[in-house]
Formats: sequence, C-alpha cells, structure tokens
Amino acid sequence: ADSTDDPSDGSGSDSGTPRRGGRLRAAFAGGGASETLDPHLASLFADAARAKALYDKLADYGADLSAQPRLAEKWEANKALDRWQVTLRRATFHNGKAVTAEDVLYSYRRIADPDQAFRAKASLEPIDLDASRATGTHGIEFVLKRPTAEFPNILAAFGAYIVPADATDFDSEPVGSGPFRFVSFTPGRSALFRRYDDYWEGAPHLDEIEFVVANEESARVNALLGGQVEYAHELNPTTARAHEGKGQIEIVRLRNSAMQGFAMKTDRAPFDDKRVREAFFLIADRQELVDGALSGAGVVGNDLFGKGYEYYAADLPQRAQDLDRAKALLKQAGAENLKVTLDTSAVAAGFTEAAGIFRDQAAKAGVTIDVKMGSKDSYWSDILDSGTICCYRSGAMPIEAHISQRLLTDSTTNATKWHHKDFDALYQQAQSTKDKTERTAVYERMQRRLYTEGGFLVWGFADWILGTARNVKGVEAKAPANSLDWARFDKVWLA
Amino acid sequence: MKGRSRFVLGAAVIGLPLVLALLGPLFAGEPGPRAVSFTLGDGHWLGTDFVGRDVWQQVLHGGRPVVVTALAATALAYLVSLPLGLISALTHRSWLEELLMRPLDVLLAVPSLLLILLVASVFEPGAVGLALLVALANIPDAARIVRAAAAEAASRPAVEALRMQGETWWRIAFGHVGRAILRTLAADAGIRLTGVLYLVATAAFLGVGVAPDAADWAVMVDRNRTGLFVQPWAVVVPALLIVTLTTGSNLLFDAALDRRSGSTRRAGNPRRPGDNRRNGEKVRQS
Amino acid sequence: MNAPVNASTDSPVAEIENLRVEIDGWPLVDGVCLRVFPGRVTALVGASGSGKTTTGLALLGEHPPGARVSGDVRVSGGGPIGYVPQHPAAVLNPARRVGALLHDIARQQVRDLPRAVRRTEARTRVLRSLADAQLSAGETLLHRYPHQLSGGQQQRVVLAQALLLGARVVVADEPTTGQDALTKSRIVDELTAVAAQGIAVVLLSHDLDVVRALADEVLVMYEGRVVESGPTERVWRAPRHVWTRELLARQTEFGNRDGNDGDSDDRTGVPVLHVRDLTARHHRTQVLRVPELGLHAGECLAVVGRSGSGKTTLARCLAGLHRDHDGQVTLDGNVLPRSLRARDRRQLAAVQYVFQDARAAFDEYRPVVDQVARTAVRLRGAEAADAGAEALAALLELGLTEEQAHRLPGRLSGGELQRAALARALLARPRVLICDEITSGLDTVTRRGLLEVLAGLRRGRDDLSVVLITHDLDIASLADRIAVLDAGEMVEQGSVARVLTEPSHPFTKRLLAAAG
Amino acid sequence: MSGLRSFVVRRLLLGGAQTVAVVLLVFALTEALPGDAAVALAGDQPDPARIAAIREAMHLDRPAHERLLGWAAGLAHGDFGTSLTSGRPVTTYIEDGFGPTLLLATTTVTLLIPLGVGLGVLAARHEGRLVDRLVSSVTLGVYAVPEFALGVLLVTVFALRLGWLPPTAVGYGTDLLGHPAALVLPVLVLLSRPVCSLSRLVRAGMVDALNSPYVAQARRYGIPGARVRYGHALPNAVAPAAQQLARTVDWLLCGVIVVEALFVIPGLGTVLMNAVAERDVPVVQGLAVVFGVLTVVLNLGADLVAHRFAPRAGVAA
Ligand SMILES: Nc1ncnc2c1ncn2[C@@H]1O[C@H](COP(=O)(O)OP(=O)(O)OP(=O)(O)O)[C@@H](O)[C@H]1O
Ligand SMILES: Nc1ncnc2c1ncn2[C@@H]1O[C@H](COP(=O)(O)OP(=O)(O)OP(=O)(O)O)[C@@H](O)[C@H]1O
Ligand SMILES: [Mg+2]
Ligand SMILES: [Mg+2]
Repeated sequence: ADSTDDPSDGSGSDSGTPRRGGRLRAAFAGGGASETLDPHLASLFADAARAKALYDKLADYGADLSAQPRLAEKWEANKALDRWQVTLRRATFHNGKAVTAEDVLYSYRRIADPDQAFRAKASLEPIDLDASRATGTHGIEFVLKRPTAEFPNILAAFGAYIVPADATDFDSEPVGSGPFRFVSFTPGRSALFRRYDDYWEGAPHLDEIEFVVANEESARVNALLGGQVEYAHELNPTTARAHEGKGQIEIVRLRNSAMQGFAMKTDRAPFDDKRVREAFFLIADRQELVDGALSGAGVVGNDLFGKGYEYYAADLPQRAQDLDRAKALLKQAGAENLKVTLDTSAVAAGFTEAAGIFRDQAAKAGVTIDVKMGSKDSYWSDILDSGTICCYRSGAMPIEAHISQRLLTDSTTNATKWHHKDFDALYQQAQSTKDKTERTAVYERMQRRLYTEGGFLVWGFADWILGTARNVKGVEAKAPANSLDWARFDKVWLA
Repeated sequence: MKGRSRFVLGAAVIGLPLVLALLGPLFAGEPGPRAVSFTLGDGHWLGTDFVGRDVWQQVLHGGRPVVVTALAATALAYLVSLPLGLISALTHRSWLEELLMRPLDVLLAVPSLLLILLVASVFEPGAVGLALLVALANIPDAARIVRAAAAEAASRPAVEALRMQGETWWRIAFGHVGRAILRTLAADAGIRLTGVLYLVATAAFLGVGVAPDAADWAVMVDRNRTGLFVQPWAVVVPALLIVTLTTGSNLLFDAALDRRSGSTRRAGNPRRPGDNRRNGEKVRQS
Repeated sequence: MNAPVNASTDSPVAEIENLRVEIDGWPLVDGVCLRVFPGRVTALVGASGSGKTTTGLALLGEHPPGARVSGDVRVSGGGPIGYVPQHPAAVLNPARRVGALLHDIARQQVRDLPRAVRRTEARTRVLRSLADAQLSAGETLLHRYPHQLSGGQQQRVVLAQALLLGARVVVADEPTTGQDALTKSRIVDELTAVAAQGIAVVLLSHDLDVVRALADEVLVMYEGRVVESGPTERVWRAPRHVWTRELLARQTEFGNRDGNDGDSDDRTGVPVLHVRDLTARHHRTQVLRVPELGLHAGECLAVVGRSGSGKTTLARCLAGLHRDHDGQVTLDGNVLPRSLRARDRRQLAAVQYVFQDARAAFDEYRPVVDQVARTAVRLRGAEAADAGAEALAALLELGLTEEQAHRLPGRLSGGELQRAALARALLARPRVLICDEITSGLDTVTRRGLLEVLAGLRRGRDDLSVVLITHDLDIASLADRIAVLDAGEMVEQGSVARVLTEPSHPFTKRLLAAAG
Repeated sequence: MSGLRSFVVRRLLLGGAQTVAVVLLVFALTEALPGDAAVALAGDQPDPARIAAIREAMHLDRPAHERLLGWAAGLAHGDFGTSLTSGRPVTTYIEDGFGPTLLLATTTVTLLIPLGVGLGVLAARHEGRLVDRLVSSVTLGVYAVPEFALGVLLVTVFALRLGWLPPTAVGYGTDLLGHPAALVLPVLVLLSRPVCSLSRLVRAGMVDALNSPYVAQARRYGIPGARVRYGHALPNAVAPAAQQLARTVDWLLCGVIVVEALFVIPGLGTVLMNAVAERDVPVVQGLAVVFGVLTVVLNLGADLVAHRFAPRAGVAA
C-alpha cells in the first residue's frame, strides 16, 4: 500500500525535513457561486481537493489506481466474493467523535438515496445497503448484489466520502475526519481550513490551507508568479514549458492523468465494420497529436485505457501510423472516399486541436472528416447516443471501472456502443476470480479484444500540470490527478 | 497637399494587411507536416501555432475571412441601422420613433456576448449566420448613435428648406443628414469594425460560425494566447495585422473626409475680374 | 450727433492699411484703408458683396479660410473687439442656453471681485447688457435655447454680448437688420451711447437712415475697394463718386415711391390663402393668434410688427413648418395639411417660404446653384439639366454671378445668400410666396433691384400673391394690404393707404411714429 | 418641462415592458439551449438515469411556462427564485456579485469620462496635427488590442516584472476596496477600449464644434480656452458620446467577464457565465432583470442627455 518505491523525478518532494507551520494558498478552477462543501456533491477538481482536506474515504487510489486503504484498515472477502468484511481504523471527526460503522453506513445510504442524484451513487450500486450492517463500532459487513473482486475500488470511488451520521448541512460548519478542519467558506471564492491535530495519519505540516478559485489559467499562473498563491492547479503545457527550469516556480507533471482519444460508435455505419475502426487506428499519427494537441505534454496511447495502471496490457505492440494499410482496409470495407463528421467541443483542453489535427491526418488516407463544434455544456450527453465519432477523454480511474462504466452492455455511459455478451461474460469472470494472476489474464484478454477491434482510439495520455512556489515541498509528482496523493496538502510543507 | 499625404499614409498602412489578406492564400502553398505546438525554428520563421502549424502560412490564409466577415458584418449593421436611425431622427411621429427604437433597446439590454452565445447555440449558424448575428448585436447601438447624431442635423432649417423643395426622403436622409453626420459615423465605424473583428473571434472560440482552429487572424490571436510567452509571434503578428488594418482604414476614412470637404470647398471656378462689374452694371441699368 | 471730425487730436484705436484679401488669386477686398477712433462711429456702406463683412472681420484679425492677406491691421493696446455678425444665429450655440456665453463673459470681468459678490455682480452685468440691447424680459430669455428666440431677439442677444464685453471697438454687421422701427431707433440710441462711452463703433450697414443718424464718418465700398470716404455730412451733401451718388439717389427715390394703386380693403372673391382661427404655440405658450386673414390672388400682403411679435411663426404656420397650431389654413378653399410633410407637390409648390436666416437654410456641402435647381426638379418635374440652367438664370437675374452660383454657401456674402434663397423659392413658380425679411440684408440698390424683380414677377403673373414680412414700413408701403402683429395678436389689417395714413390701433400709431 | 416629465414617465413604463421582453427573450433562449441544468450538472458522467433523477429533483420536469410563471409570480414579491444548482436564493448571487462589479464599473466610468473626453478634446484641438494623429492612431491601436492581451501585457510588466502592483485579486474576495492596488490593472484594462471609442466620438463631434462660428465667437470674446472647449464646444459633441456611454453596461459586462477571469474578481460577469454554463435558469433570469433595468435606466439617461444637448431636435416640423 505505498507508491513511493523509487525517488521522485518531480519537483520539491522529499527534499529536506518537513517544516511545520504556515498557510498554503492553492488556486483551483472552481464552480462559481454554486459551489458547496457537501462532499457527496463534489464534481470539480476544486470540490475534490476541498473534500479530501475535510473528509476521508474508506479507500483511495494509489498511483497505479489500485485501491489503498484509508479509513478502512483492512478488508476481507468471502469465497464467493459477495460479502466483504471491512474494519475501520481508529479515527476521529473534527468534533472529537470517533468514526464508526454507523457513520459509514449513513454516508453510503445518503449517497444511494433514490431521491438524490449524488455522483457516487452509481459506483455504490453493487452494494446491497439494506443487507449490509455494522458488526461493531469499527466493523462493517458489506453484502454485495454479485461477486465483485474489485470491491475496494468501490470504497475508493469518487465522492464516496464518510460524513458523520445525520449530517445534513455542509456549508456552515462541516465536520469531517480529514486532515484539515473547517474555518470559513465563500462559494466561488475561497475556503480556509486549519490543521486537525488529531488526524489519524498524523497532523499535517501546514497550519492552514486556503483554496482560492481562479478559473482562468493565466490568472492562476500570474497569482503564482506574483506570490499570491503557492500552488496552482491545472496549468497549460505551454505555460509549463515557459516556466520549467527558469527557477521562478516549480512545475510538477502528473503523468498519465487523462486519457485522450476518439470514440467511434461501433453499432452504426461506418464504424460497425471493424476494418474501418482498424483503419482509423492506423490513420492516427499519435506523436503528432500529442505534440499538437497536448503541446507535447503527454505520452502516446495504444488504443487502451489506463497506461501504467494495474492490469494494463503493456505487452501489446505500440500501434503506429500506417496509411497504406489503412487505405487498404478501407477499400476492403468498401469505404473509400469515406466522409465522417467528428464531434468536438471546447469542453476539454486539446479537443478542438486534436479534431483539427486528426482531420488533416485522415485526409491523407482519403477520408474526409468534417469537424463539428458542439455545445460545451451538453457535449457529454450529446455524444452519448448521437453522432458516429467524437473526441473523448477520461480522468484517472481503475481499468475495471472504465470497463464497467463504458464497455458493458448495460453500462450507463457506453459512448462506443460496445455491446458484446462474451465481453460482458469476461468481465463477470474477472469479477468472480479471486486469484490475482488469473484475473490479470482475463483483463488481458479483454484488452486484447479492445485493442484489435474496440471503439476507443486512444492516442495519448496527458500530463496533469501543477505549478508551485519554490518553497513548497512534499508535492507528490507520481500520482495521477484524482488519485490519493494528488492534492494531498497534509503531506506538503513550506520550506 | 496635406490631405493627399494623409491619404497616402492611410493607403500605405492599410496596404500591407489588405494585400496579405487578398493575395496571401495564393502564396501560402501546401501545409507542411505539423510540428510541436508553439516552437520556433525548424523552417518555421514565425514559429508554430497552438496545434503545431506554421504561423506564417496561417497568416497568409487568415486575412481573407477576417476582412470578409468583419466588413460584411459591419456593413450589414449600418445597412440596417442607418435607415432605422435616420427614419427615427427624421420622423415627427413619436410613436414611429418608439416603434423603431424601443425594440432595439431590448436587444441592447442583452449583453452582446450573451446574445451571441445563446442565439448561436440554439441555431448553430455558419459563417454567414455569424456575420448576421454579429451585425444584429451591433445594430441597436449603431442605430442609436446614428439617431442621436442625426436628430440634431435633421432639425436644422436646411432640412426644412429641403422639405419645402419637396425633396425625397432619401435625399434628405442620405444626401443631407447623412452627409452632416459623416464624421461621427466614420469615427464610430472604425471602432465598430474592430469590435466586430473580435466578436467574430470570440464567437469562433465559443464554437460559432468559424472553426475554432480556422486560419483567421482574429481567431489566431485568441487561440494562440496561451503561447504568448513561449512563441509570441503567433499572437503578435496577426494582432499587429489587425491593428494596422483598423488603423489604416480609419486613416483612410479621415483622409477621405478631409479631401471631400477640401475638394468641394475648392470646387468653384476662379473668379473672373469682370464678374463684379457685371453685377454692378446690372443694378445701374435698372 | 455727427461730431466734427478732429482726427488730429485722437489717435486711432484700430487701423487698417492697404488691406488686400484674396482667394484663389482674386481679391475680395483690395487697398482698403480704415481708421477708427474712440468714441466715433465709422460706417461702411456699399452694395451687397462689396466687401464690408470681409473688412470688418479683418479688423478682428479674421479672414475667410484659404485667403491670402496682405496689408496691415493694427489695434492699439490690444483689447477685445466686439462683433455682431450679420447672421446672429450662427454665433449662438445651439446646445447651450443663450445665457451661457453671456455669463462666461461676465465672469471674466468680475474675476477680481471678492468671491461673495461675484455671482450677483456677474448677473447684474448680464441683465444690464440685455437691457442695453433692448431685450425686454431678458431674465426669461436667458433660459431659452437660441432656436426658441425670434430672429430679432437672437440678434439683440448677440449685441448684448458685445456690449457686455466692454470692447473698445465694436464691429456691428447689419445691427438693425430684421429689427422693427421702434427697436431700430433704440438700437441707434444705444450705439450712440456706446460711442459716447468712448468706444469706437464700426458699422457695416445697408440702412442709410441708420448710417446717417449714427455715423461720423462713412466709407463707401464698391467691388472690394473704398471709392469714397469722408465725414457723413459731407458725403451726403456732396457725394463725389458716381456710385455713392447712385446709392444715395436711390435711397431718396425709393422713399418717395408709391407702390400701391388704389384701395384694396374691400376686395372680394375667394382668397387664395385663407387663415381662420389660427393659434400657434411654442411648448404650450401661445405666441400667435390670428382670427382671420385672407390673401387674394395677385395681392401683396405686408406683415409688420415688432421683433418677436410672431411674424415668422405666422409664416411658418402657412408654410407648414410649424405644426403646433390650431385653426385652419385653406388654399383655394381646400384645407392645407398642417405639416408640409403631408402636403403634395402641388401644395408645396403653391406656398413657398423664403427663410429669414438664409445661411442656415442652405446645405453647406453642396453648391448653391445645385440646391436652387432641385426645386424645379422636385416640384415641377423639370429635367436636371434644364433645372440647372433655370436656376442659374434665376440667380443671375437676382444679381449673382455665374461663378458665385457655383460656390458653396459658406463662401457667399449674407446678401448673396438671401438672393439665392429667393431664387430657390421662385423656381417652384409659387402661387403664394412668403418672404421673411428678405431685403433686410441688402443694400438699397440691390434691395430695390430685388423688389423690382418681385414686382416684375407680380406683373408677369397676376395671380402671384406675396406675403412680405418686414420691419421696414417703406417696404410695407409697397404692398396692397398690411397686417399688423403685436405680441402675437393680429391688431389691425387693411389696405396700405388706410393703415399707413389713418391707423386705428394705438400700436400701429406708435409704430408709424417711430418710423417717422 | 412637464413635457420632459411625461417623456420620462412614458420611457420608464416602456422600460418596464422592455425588461419583461428581455427576460422573456433570455428565458426562451436559455430554454432553447441544448441540454439543461441536469445535463450540465451530470458533466462527463451523462448517465441517463442519473440525469432523469436530477431533473426530477430540480423540478425541471415541469413544463417551461409553468416554471416561468412560478418564477414571475415570485418576482412580483421581490423573490428572484432559487438557484437550480445550489438551491441558494438568486438574490444572494446578485448581491455577492454586484459589489465587485459595481466597484469596477463606477471606477471605470468615473475615470472613463474625463479620460475619453479629455483625449477627444485634445485630439480635436490639434486637428490634423501631430498630437491628433498620435492620439487617433494610439486610440485605434489600443482599441484593436483585445482585452486579454492587454491584460496579460500589463500584468507581465507592472505586476510580474516591476512588481509594482498585485497581478490578481486572488484571495481578496469582495473586499476590493481594502486592496485598491489590486484594482489598478483591472480598471486599466476595462478602460482601454471604451476610452478609445469614446474619445474618437468626442473628437469627431469636437472637430465640427470647434470650427463653428459660435466657438469662434466665444474665443474672440476672450473666454479662456478650456472653458470654450468644455463649456461651449463639448456640449455639441455630447449627444452621440452619451449614447456610446450608455453602452457601458454592455462593454463593462463583456469586458468584465474577461477582466474578472483574468484578475480573479468574483463579480456578476463570472456569475453570469457560470449560470449560463450550468443552465441555472433562475440565476440567468435574475441577472437579465438586473441588466434589463440598468440598460433601460442608462438609455433613458442617454436620451435625456441627447435631448438636453440637441434641444432643437424636439421642434422639427
Ligand atoms: N422654438 C421656440 N420656443 C419657444 N419660443 C419661441 C420659439 N420660437 C420662437 N419663440 C418665441 O415666439 C415669439 C414669436 O417669434 P417669431 O419668430 O414668430 O417672431 P418674429 O415676429 O418673426 O420676430 P423677428 O422679427 O425678430 O424675427 C417670440 O417671442 C419668440 O421668442
Ligand atoms: N470664403 C469665401 N470664399 C470666396 N469668396 C468669398 C468668401 N467669403 C466671401 N466671399 C466673397 O467676397 C465678397 C465680399 O463678401 P462680404 O461678405 O465681405 O460682403 P458684404 O459686403 O458683407 O456683403 P453683404 O452686404 O451681402 O453681407 C462677396 O462677393 C463674397 O461672395
Ligand atoms: Mg456682409
Ligand atoms: Mg422672424
């Protein structure tokens, strides 16, 4: 359960001994006046970072997106993998009360409330909360609806924070068990938290952490350069290039943080023909895409999600552009002079750029791509069912979650319309396989299938870029965004 | 002479961007392979842009749409607001004036960016639609300025005299009142042209009309801004071209205004020495 | 007055020597010498366009744009020079109330007074200057905008500015133009008083009566040159130059002329133009009430009255330029629409109005002849070329040259423009021609010529009716009938012979008495 | 003057109607936008079941006209409704955002008028000469520079290189008055373009006015130069410029969106953009009311100014 097996290549982590004290100001893009501190409502990075400071989950993702125990000290499954016994560690809320099984059950039931629409509800779906029960103050038995080998991933799900039982108001005086306790909060502007001395993992080094909202990237950079904040989240690759090694600020790149690709709908023409899909795999010049759309800040992809994560099929050969073969495949499929509309939108960094670059690449293989800009605000639901090919991205999550959310017949966000009973069966098999190596083999089979004929053209993995002041130490550089060590301000100190 | 030199200056200033805009595409040639975005060197003498294209090529391609869309939108805005403003300045029926101007105030009350954002995402316009939309956003304001300037000119005795002569509305409105407010209009047009340029660019960024990676100077300025410190040329060159375009067109406007009034002032034939005598003699005879 | 000329004792406050102003190589004035002395009135007389205004402005150091100037203009000791221009409306700021500039001038003068009394002192001075300029109810006028004043009121406001200024030299360009006899005599008194204060007055005028009454010295100008100068008495007694003689001769001859032949009080038949129960308002204040007024075909009606009595307003109601009125105006028994916008071409052509302020009534960007020609094109459907020729002919007829006709309005003298304005109206071949003070800017010779053109027109077309708005009872006497307005009321109307010889209303009597 | 009063009353009544029209327009457009608050909230997890649940929770399943009516009924009692996304009253959004925006706007406008007018007058005074050429081309040039570029430039020079001013207002919250230095750059950026357009309009009007006989008269009567320019010539150039000024709401709003983002000032521009992105219709509506009322009032003001400085316009035949 640790991810620091080799010395970090990043910035100021582990240089010198931690120093106690000081206030760190961290600038994030925020959600405006509608922001809330309700951890179950968290959806933006800013929300997640604030929630992480105030609250804890039972588990969280390590650098390879495997679940690491947090409030849960340990977990154990029965043979059938459908009953899990979780033991809580001795932790206390900011009001001094112990974190108990009741709190956990309250939190999960709140998330699963059918009248509400909390984000983590879908993740908790496998748990039968009515049947699950406390087995003592610190023990819980989770009863699952079906065997789930990856149950700890559920505990680490985005937004599955533990709040005190009966908590309803989170904006005036929220109480959590996280490393920092609430001081003040103005939606859309700032949140100030102070060190919680009794934190179970040891008190943070910082006295105070202040989250400030700055939506514009240049504002975050300027504030950092001008000494108004010490930590700026989410910078442009170009900005990073401009300041990297200049000595003014430190640039931290979180590798493999976001998958970048195109999603082809496999249930409709022209992409219902796997030769066309393969031709598209071969059209992409991945390095050009990474250089152009990500400004070089990333690595090329191999049409599979989760490079570097647990279970990733790293042995498959790296695909490269092969226009002749692509043309030949298109010819075979009777799809010469193919015309397709590529949906894109300014909803994520690099989307419109990638679309333009791919259009030019496709033109060389005789495919005409018409790039269509969609609305930023409804993009994700628009592309779910309509169109044939679209720009796609995904934040870090375990490969298992990626598959269950996007690639099963009954997945709710199956943007590639990948409906294959045998593939679903493989997933079930993996979930009921207790032995890890066997399970790995099953995942490998699934990924091989996706590699040859899947609907995701994954051309790259973007770095997540942070900037910090030079005196900020202890920032973990290996953790993809949204994983445990990302935005962990309890480990950070000011030198 | 002074007017001439200003004319030449204006023409020179506007010449560069205009020539680039009109002839640029002919010399641009085939796009080469993309490079890493925002880099300099490697045969790209103005560096690369946000998606690794050659900036110089983009500059060559990017003038035409700017010039065409912005000019079209500005022209369109005036095409509508000039008659509107003039009608309401020249009418004595206050209900007609209210009928024409008040609905425009409704548009005025919706911030233009919001208007474009909303209308655009509802109707998904193309380049033509965008020009229309941008023109629409400019009409209320232009019409008000026209009306305000024209109202004064329209109340002069000269206009009454024209009416007395049974002059057509058109002649009164465009021939006289229009001429009288030309300077104000020219000043406003210069500003408006620039405003329109960037509204088009903003719209492009929001995904309206122009493609977000279009070769278009205004779009280039907007989209390449992230690289300002790494590769300034991608922003500076198109921005300078826009600045010269608008400055030049305004200089030209001013010079043309001066020349016009100057030349008409000099229009009369030189006075012949005998003229006055004839005048005097005539009186004496009677 | 006419004090003896003793130039040797006083040195001139201002002096012009050998002035030549030329545009495009042709002189507007040439070889003009002028010396003005404190306390004395120097008059410049001469035909319209002879260079009076140009000379007067030169004294202020101002010249037409693009002019080449040679010669000397000296003002001893500097100091401000007051200027009352020929078209006073032009120097009144349309966006400010008329009091604005007056207050600013006064404030300059009271700068050195203690703060506390400054305001009141400035105010007193302004009011005094208005009173000096014969403006009654000056207080209320101060709060009006220039367009809310009558032509004569505008002129007096400008005169008040010059008086307030306390200038050592005042150039008054046609100060009595557009003023009624009563006011005129007061202005004469006022200028006399000004001169008595030791101020030099330069009087540019066509009004020989006023010149004779006021001036100590007269310069007669002809075609840009001073052809004769000398003490007024001498010039009047023994004019040397032929042109002077002509000017003076015409004057006397003119005064004796008897234009009306017979009493027309009891004229019958349907009038061409008929006004019934007319009341006109400016912003709810009623400024005119005419119970009944008829104009017969071929008749000439003079409308007289003091400045501000509503003459222009009456004319504008007839012409359809003033909509804010009640009552009826009929043309041949048919009701005329209240606004000229609603009148058709025939109606427009039938009633034509010649503006009091000729300069403001021309578009400054088009040559005069083109503007004149449009009347024929629009109202009579003439071809553009024919209309142009016709316009040119009309302008030549009225004494302009072909070259002047092609100029922009800004480059014509006041009198020239007024004639152009008349030509413009005449081109419509109107049935009713309303002339608002059209002769006020003209010298006697030209005026006479103009009136003769009018008379000729009437002779040629015996159905042409003329409404002649004037202050000049001499001119009014040329008409068939006279209507007298006093403070917006029509107090008397009747045949010229009757009204001028046996006026019935006390106001008319006073008016006649003042005209002497 | 009573004519003026009835004019104002009529315009205010009309203004009410206009505001209603603005609100309806904005409502119709936001309704017609693709997606709704639920979709926006779902983001990249567009699970249809979840979206349906959110929709229900937000009462978005009620028909549009019912929602509008409900909202309007509330408005009659001064209730602007509650935000869909946060459930907080819309008034708190407006109150919170209003302060900083108002501060920016008033500072900008107070500086804008003297600056714009001053530059315009300066250029007109030296018409055709070097100063005029300089002012005219610089204003045009600056106008052609987009706000963000100017902002970046100013921040780089004055905040980052020279360190004279703070680069952003991050962390100052609404207490901008407490940190006046943080206001300098945003106000400069906001000023840049309006000053240019205003000064050009003023110059155009002033050139005509300064060449007029009434100005010549004031000059020859020894009125001090400044008084002639500002007291006598300027009023004639004011009418179109006032119209332009009335557009400040729009300018400021569009400018403020950029400036607020660039300098991290939590004002109405930010609120508006967020609300549109989140399809938070009640908030957008509430802001539309505010902008509508502001625009109506400002336009009325501009018309009154025009009325005042082009008085003859009222009496034309
Ligand atoms: N626009 C206006 N607003 C208010 N009052 C006005 C307006 N125009 C004219 N007046 C007033 O109406 C009255 C009549 O004006 P009018 O112009 O008819 O006089 P007039 O007899 O032609 O005088 P003059 O001989 O001086 O030209 C005057 O007292 C004048 O001040
Ligand atoms: N700007 C100009 N350009 C060319 N010619 C001009 C200009 N101004 C005046 N003139 C001409 O100069 C001559 C003298 O004009 P001026 O105004 O001095 O005459 P005036 O004696 O005052 O006549 P009036 O009695 O008609 O006012 C006129 O023939 C006129 O046409
Ligand atoms: Mg004259
Ligand atoms: Mg009059």
